[in-house]
Amino acid sequence: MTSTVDTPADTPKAATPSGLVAVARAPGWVRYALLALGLAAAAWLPNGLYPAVAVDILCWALFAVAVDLLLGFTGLMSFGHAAFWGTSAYVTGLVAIHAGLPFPLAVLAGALAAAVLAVPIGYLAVKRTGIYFAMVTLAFAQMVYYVANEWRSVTQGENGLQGVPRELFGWDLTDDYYFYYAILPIVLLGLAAAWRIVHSPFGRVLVGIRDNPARARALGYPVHRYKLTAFVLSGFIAGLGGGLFAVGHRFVSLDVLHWTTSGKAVIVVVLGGIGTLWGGVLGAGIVVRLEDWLSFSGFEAIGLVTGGIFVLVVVLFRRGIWGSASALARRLAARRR
Amino acid sequence: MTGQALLSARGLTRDFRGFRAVDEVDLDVAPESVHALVGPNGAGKTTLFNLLTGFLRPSGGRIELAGRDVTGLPPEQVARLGVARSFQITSLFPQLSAREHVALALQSSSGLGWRFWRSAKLMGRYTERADELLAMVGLSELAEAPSESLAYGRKRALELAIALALDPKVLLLDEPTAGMGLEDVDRTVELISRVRQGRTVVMVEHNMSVVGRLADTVTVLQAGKVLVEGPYEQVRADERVITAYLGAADAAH
Amino acid sequence: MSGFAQNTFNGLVSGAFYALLALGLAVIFGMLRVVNFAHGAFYMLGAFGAYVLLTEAGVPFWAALVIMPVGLGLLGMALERAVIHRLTRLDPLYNFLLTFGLTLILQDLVKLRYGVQSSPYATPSLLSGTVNFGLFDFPTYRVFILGFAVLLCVAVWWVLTRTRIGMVVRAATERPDLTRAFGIDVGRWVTPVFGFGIGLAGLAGVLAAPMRAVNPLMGADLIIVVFAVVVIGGLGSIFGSVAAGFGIGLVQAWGEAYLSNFPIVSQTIVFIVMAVVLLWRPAGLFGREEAPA
Amino acid sequence: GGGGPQSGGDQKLTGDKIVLGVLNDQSGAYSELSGKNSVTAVEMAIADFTAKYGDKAVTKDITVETADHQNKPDVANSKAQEMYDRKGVDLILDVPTSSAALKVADVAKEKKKLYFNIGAATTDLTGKSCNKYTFHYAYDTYMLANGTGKTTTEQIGKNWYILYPNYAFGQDMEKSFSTAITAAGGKVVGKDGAPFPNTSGDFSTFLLKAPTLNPKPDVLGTMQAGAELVNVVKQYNEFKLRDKGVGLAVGLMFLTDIHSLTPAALAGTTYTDAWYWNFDAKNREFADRFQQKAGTRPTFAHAANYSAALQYLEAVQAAGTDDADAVVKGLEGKTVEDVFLRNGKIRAEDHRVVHDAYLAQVKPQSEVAEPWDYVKVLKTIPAAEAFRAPSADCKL
Amino acid sequence: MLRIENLSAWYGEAQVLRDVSLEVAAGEVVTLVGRNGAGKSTLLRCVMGLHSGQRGTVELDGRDVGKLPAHRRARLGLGWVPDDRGSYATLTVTENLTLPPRVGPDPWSLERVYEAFPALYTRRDSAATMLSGGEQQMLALARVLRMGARLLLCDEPTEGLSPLLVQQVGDLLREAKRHGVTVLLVEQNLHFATGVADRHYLLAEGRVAEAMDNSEVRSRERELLAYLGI
Ligand SMILES: Nc1ncnc2c1ncn2[C@@H]1O[C@H](COP(=O)(O)OP(=O)(O)OP(=O)(O)O)[C@@H](O)[C@H]1O
Ligand SMILES: Nc1ncnc2c1ncn2[C@@H]1O[C@H](COP(=O)(O)OP(=O)(O)OP(=O)(O)O)[C@@H](O)[C@H]1O
Ligand SMILES: CC(C)C[C@H](N)C(=O)O
Ligand SMILES: [Mg+2]
Ligand SMILES: [Mg+2]
Repeated sequence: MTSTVDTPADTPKAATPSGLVAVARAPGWVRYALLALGLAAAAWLPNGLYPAVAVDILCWALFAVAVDLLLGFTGLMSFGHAAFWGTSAYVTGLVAIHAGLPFPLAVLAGALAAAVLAVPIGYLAVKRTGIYFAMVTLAFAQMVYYVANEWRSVTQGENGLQGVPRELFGWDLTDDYYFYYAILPIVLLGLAAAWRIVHSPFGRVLVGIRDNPARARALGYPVHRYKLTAFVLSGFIAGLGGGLFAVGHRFVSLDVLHWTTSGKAVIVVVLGGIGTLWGGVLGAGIVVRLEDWLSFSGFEAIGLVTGGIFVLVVVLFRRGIWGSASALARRLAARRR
Repeated sequence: MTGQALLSARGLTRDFRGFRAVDEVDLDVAPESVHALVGPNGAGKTTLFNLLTGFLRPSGGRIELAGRDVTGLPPEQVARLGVARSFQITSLFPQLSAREHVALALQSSSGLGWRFWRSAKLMGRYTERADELLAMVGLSELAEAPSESLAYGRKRALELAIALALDPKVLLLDEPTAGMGLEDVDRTVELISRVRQGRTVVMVEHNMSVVGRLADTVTVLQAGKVLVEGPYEQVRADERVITAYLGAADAAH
Repeated sequence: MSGFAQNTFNGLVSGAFYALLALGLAVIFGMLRVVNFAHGAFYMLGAFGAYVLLTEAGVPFWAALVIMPVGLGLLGMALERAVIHRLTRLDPLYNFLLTFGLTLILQDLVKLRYGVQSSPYATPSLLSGTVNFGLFDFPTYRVFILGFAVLLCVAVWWVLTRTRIGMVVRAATERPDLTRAFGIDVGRWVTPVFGFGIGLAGLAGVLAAPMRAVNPLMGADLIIVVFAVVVIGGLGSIFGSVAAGFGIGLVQAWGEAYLSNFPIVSQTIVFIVMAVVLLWRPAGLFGREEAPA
Repeated sequence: GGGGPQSGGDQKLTGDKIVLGVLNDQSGAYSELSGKNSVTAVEMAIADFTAKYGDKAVTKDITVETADHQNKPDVANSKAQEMYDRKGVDLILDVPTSSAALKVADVAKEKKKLYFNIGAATTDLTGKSCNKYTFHYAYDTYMLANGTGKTTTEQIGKNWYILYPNYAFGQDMEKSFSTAITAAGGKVVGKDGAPFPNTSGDFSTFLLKAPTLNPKPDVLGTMQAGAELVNVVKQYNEFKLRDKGVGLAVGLMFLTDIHSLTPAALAGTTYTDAWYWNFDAKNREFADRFQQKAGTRPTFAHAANYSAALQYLEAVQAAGTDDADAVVKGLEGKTVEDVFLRNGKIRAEDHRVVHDAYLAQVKPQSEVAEPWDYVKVLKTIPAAEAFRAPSADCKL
Repeated sequence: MLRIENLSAWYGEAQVLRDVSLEVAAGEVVTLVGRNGAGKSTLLRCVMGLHSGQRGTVELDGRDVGKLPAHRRARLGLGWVPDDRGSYATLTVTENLTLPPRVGPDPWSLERVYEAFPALYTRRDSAATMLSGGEQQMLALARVLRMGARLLLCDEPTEGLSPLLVQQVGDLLREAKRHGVTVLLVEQNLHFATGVADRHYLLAEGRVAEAMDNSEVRSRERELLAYLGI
C-alpha cells in the first residue's frame, strides 16, 4: 500500500480504456429522442424476436451495464463478474423454490446476496489495479464456481437447479412473451440506477480515482472504499440481471458461474463501447441474438465468430459501436457548426 | 515543546531496503508560519513530505498534528484532518478539466462524493469558487482544457489551485515554483504570501530567493538528517549549508 | 511415509507445468506488459502440434520438443507484429482482451479441424520405465519433466536478470520512445521475446502430451489456475512466478491427498492461498509494489 | 407470444409434415460419440421409413432440425423451447449430458411434446424427473453398474477402488456401482471423487493411492467419461498399476473412447455396451451403411438415435397423427425389435426403453483385424436383467 | 552541425511550432529560451525524431535525417535529456546508465560518471524512479555523457537541482564543450544559460523571435527578463 508518490513509474499514462470516450454530451433533444427510441425498441422487442431471446437480452443488458460501471467509470476490469451474476441466480432460484416468494422479491434477495458476496471479493480485489484486478477477480470467480460445484446438496451441482417458479401473485407467466413485460420495469429501473450512479457526484469521484488514484487520496478521498462501493453496486446490478436470468430460464446451471460467462460480459461491453453505459445494452442485444442465430445455423464454432468479432473490435474499433457512433455524430455536428 | 507546534515529528525515520532516506528527523512547524525545507538532491525532503502526508509509513518515529498522533494514518485521512499537498512531479487527472479538478477538491470535505443517488449537477455549486481559485493562479482562460494538454508550468499552477481548494490548515508544497518562469514565480510567491494568512505552510524549494521572501523558518536536510534549522538569514550564512548545498554565493539570484 | 514422498514428488511435477507456464507469462508480462490470456491456448497448441506431427508426419517426441516451441514461437512473433504490438501503447487491458478473443478462436479452430475428442500420445520409449527412489518408484517420464523444467527455469532466469538482453528488453517495454532515442531498435527486441514466451508455453504443451489428455480445451481452465499462481508469486517477478508454480503444485497435491474429505477446500485451495497472499502482501510474495493507488 | 398449436384430437399432422429435432453436443466433449453423426443416423431412419412405406407413408415431408446445446443446460433449455415453438419440431432426440437432459424433460412436459433421450445416463429421467412425454433410450447408470460391476466382481476381483468425477453423473455412477458390487459379494475398499472438471488433468494422487490401500484392491473402477477417462487410463498405464496387481474397469465407454486411447492402452478391459456394431450381421449391415454416410463406425448412441427416430415414425404411422398424446399411447407398452432394440420393450410405467445389453471386452491390439473392431462381446445381458425395475419415484 | 529549416509541428489540430529555422555549429553551446508552452520541448522531440506531427527539414552534419527513425539518429551521435528525466522504473541506476550504446568518440566510463555524481553511486542498485527528483536529473545527464553523444539535447537539465548541483552541471557542460561536444540547451534559468552558452534563440509562440549572442544577452538582461518573464 505504501509506495512512493513523487516517483511514480512514469510510463506515459496510457489512455485508460474508458479514457477514449468522455461521457457523451449530446444536445438535449438528441438525448431525449434516443431515449424515446430506446424505450420504444424495448417495448417492441418480443414482437420482433423470439420472446425467450428477448428476455435474455434484457438480463444481459443489466449484466453488461454493471460491468461497464466498473470498467468504464472506475477503470476496473472485472473478469469475474459471473460470480455475482451466478450467485444471485442461485440465491434467487433457491429463494423462489423454497420460500415461494413472488419472483421480484426472490430476485431482490439474489441481488442482495450478490452485493454481500461482492464485499469480501471486492475488499481483496481493489487492492490491485489494472490487469491484476482482472486476474484476481477471475480467480475468485473460479473459486465461487468450484464451491457451487461441490456444494451439491444446495446447488444440485452439475445437474443445475431445476424448476425455479415464476410466481407473481398467481398470474401465469409461463409464456415468455408476458414474462418479458413483467421484468421490463425491473430492468429499466436497474439501468436507470446505473445511469444515476455514473452521473452522480460519486460517479465523478470514481472517474477521478480511475485517472489518478494517488491524487484522489491526497484530496482526501478514501480510494479503496470508493472502489469497493462501486464494486458492490456493480455486483448488485449484475445480481439483478442474474436473478432475472434464473427466473427467465426457470433453472440455474453451473455455467452462470463459469469464467466464460464473465468473459462474455466483457465482450458485450467492449463491443458496445466501454464507458458508454448504453453501449452495453446494445452489445447485449447483438451478442445474444448472434449466439442464438449461430447455434441454430449448424455452425459449430461459435467461439470462432464471437472471438473473431471481439478481436476485430479490440484492434480496430476500440470505442465499440456506441462509442464510434457518438464520436462520428460529434464530428459531424462539429463540422456543421 | 510540541505543544507549540501545529505539526511536529519526533525521531522520524524511513528506510528503503536498507537505505535510510530519512534519519531520526525532529521537526516542529509553528502555527501560521511558513517553514521551508531545503537541502541537496536526495536529502530526503520529498520522502519527509510523503511521511507527513501518510503516503509512506514511517519505519520509526512519530508524527503529531495539533497534538494528535497521526502516525501511520492513510493519506486520505491525513488530508481530511486538514493537510493538503502538492506533488513535486505533477500529478493530475489527465482527462478532467482544470475546473473539474478544483471542484473535486472542493467537494472532498463534504459527504457529497458518496451520494451515488444524487445528480452530478449538484457539483455546479462549486463552479464559482473553482473559477475564483483558477483566477488566483492565472488559469482562468484554461478552465475548460483537459489537464493533459496544459504545458508544464501551467500544470504546476493547477497543482497549487487544487491544494488551496482543500482549504487546509497545513499546506505542503513540494517545489511549487520549479519549472516556472520568473513572472509565474513572482505570482506564485505573491499567491503563497496571500494564502498563508491563517494557514501553516511547509514547502520544499530550491529557489533560495523564493525561500528568502517567504520563509519564517528554514530547515536544511542533508542525507536524511537535519543539518541546520533557523531563520533564513542565519541559515544562509551557515558554513555547513554553503558547503553542502548552496555552493559559491553566485548560485542564488 | 513413501506415500507422502510420492505425493510430494507428484506435486512438484504438476508444479513444473505451472512453473513453465507462469514463467512464460511472466517473461511476456515483464517485457511487454501484456498478460497473455492465450497462454493456455498455446500450451494446447504445443500438445496438439506434437500429436499432429506424430500421426500425420511420423515426427517423434524428441523432434517435436524442438519443432513445436520454435514453430509456435515464430507464430507468436508474427502475432506480435500483426496485432499485439499495435496495442502495447494502450492500457494493458486491451491486450488482455485481445488474447482472450484469440483464445476462443484458437480453441475453436482446433476443434473444427480435429474435434474435441482427446487424442492419444505415447510416452517416448526411452522414458517409459520407472526410476527407483528406494522408498518408491516413479515414472521416468515424470522425473525427466521435473529435471527439464527446473533447468529451463534457471536458464531463463539467468538470461533475463544477469545479461544485457533482459535489460534492453525491459527498457524497450517500459518506454519504447525513450529507448529508441537512445539508439536501440525497439522493434527488433520485443518481438522475439514475445515469441520466446509463447515458445515456452508450446514446450510445456509438448511435455504434457504424453502425460495428459490432448484436446482443444486442455489449456482453458488451466490458465486460470496459472493466473492465480502468478498473482501469488508476483506477476512482475520471474523468480516469484516459478517458485509459486512449484509451491502451488505441492499444495494442490497435498490438499488432494490429505483433504479429500473436504472437497470444497481441496478444490479451491489455490484461490484460498491467493486470498491470503493478497491480504498479507498485495503485490504477491515476490512482487514489487505497483504504482500508488 | 408463440404459443404452440392446440392439440386437437382429429387433427392429422401439424403443417402436414413431421419435424425431428436432434439436440446435442456438436462441438464439445461429446460431439464425437453423438454429435453430427446422430443427425446422420436420424436421416437414415427417415430414409428407411420413407422407403418402407412409400406412398402409404403419413407424409413424405419429414425433415430434421438440429442444434448444438454445448452441454449447457441453459442453452439446451432455450434451444428446446425454440425447437418446439418456432421450428415446429415434433420430437426432440438425443440430448447427452444429464443436466441438460433433465432440463429438456421439463420443457417437453410443459410444451406437451415428445422427447426421446439417448445420450444421458441419469436414472432420474425415469425416476423422480420422469414425465409423460419423455422416453429414455439406450442406457443408464444402473445398466452400466449392473453389467460391469457384477461381472467384474465375479470374474476378476472382489475388492474395488472407485474413482469418479465428483459431479452428478459420477456420483450416480458411484452409487450404482457400489450397490451392484456389494450385491455380487464384492467390497468397495475405497472411493474418491476426483475434482470435476479436473483442471490439471492429473489423477496421479488417486492412482498412487490405489495400491497402498488395505486390503489392496483388485480392480480400479473409473467412472470418468470423455477426456477425463482418457487421462485416467493414460496415467493408469504410466504408473503401471496393472503390474502391481490392480486391474481396470471402466464405467462408461464409447467406441470413440477406445479409438482415441487405442486398444493397446485398454486391452482386456471389460465394460457394458448398449450395442456393438460388429455383433452380428444385422448390426454390421447397418454399420456399413452408416459408414458410407458418416465415414466412421457408429457408436451405440448413433444406433439408438436411428432406432428412436424410426420407432417414433412407426408410431405416428400407426396412429395416423402426430398428436403427442396419441403417439404416447401407441408407444406405451409396445414391444419392439430393430437393429438396436433386441427384445426391446417400451415400458409404460416409467417410459424406460429396455433391451438386451452386452458385456464387452477390449481386444488386445494383435487381435484387432480391421479398423474400429476393437471389442469382443463376452455375454449378452437379457433385457429383463439389464435395467432396473420401474422406480417408485416415477409418477407419470 | 545541426540545421533546422522551416520546422512546423502540431499536436492534433493545434500548431505549436511555426516555420522555425535555426543552426548550431559544431562545438557550440546554444540555448533555447522562451516562456512555458512556447514549444521548446517539442522542438527537441522533433530533432530526436519522436514527434509524429511535424514538417520541415532537420539536418545533421549536412545530412537530412528527417526520414530516419529515432534510434538511427541516436546512433549518429544525438543524446537527449528529456524534460521528464526519462528514468526507467524497471532498471537500476547502473542499468539506466549502461543501457544506451556508445555512439560517439569520447564516451565516459562508468567510473568517471560515478566520480562526477557520487550520489548516483550510493544509489546504484536502486530502481531509477525511486531516486529523488534531483537525482533523476543527474542520472539523465550522466546517461548521455556515458553514451558519448556529440550533440546533446538538454531539456531543462537544472530544474529541481540544488544550487550546488546547478553549478556542477554548468561545469560539466563547459567541460563537455571543451571536448568538442555540441549542446542545444532548453533553459528557464537565464543566469545559468549565459554562464554556459555562446548563443541564444528566443522562442515565442512557436516562432524564433530573436537570435542573440551571449554578450548581447548580458547587456540586454533586464529587458529580456521583463519580456520573457524569466
Ligand atoms: N521508494 C523508494 N525506494 C528507494 N529509495 C527511495 C525511495 N524514495 C526515495 N528514495 C531515496 O531516498 C532519498 C531521498 O529522496 P527524496 O525524494 O526524499 O529526496 P529530495 O530531498 O526530495 O530530493 P530532490 O530535491 O532531488 O527532490 C533518495 O536518495 C532517493 O533515492
Ligand atoms: N501531449 C500534448 N497534447 C496537446 N498539446 C500539447 C501536448 N504537449 C504539449 N502540448 C502543447 O504544446 C505547446 C508547447 O509545449 P512544449 O512542452 O513544447 O512547451 P515548452 O516550451 O517546453 O514549455 P515548458 O517550459 O512548460 O516546458 C503547449 O502549448 C502545450 O500546451
Ligand atoms: C458420457 C456422456 C454422454 C454422459 C454424460 N456425462 C451424462 O451426464 O449423462
Ligand atoms: Mg524531492
Ligand atoms: Mg518543456
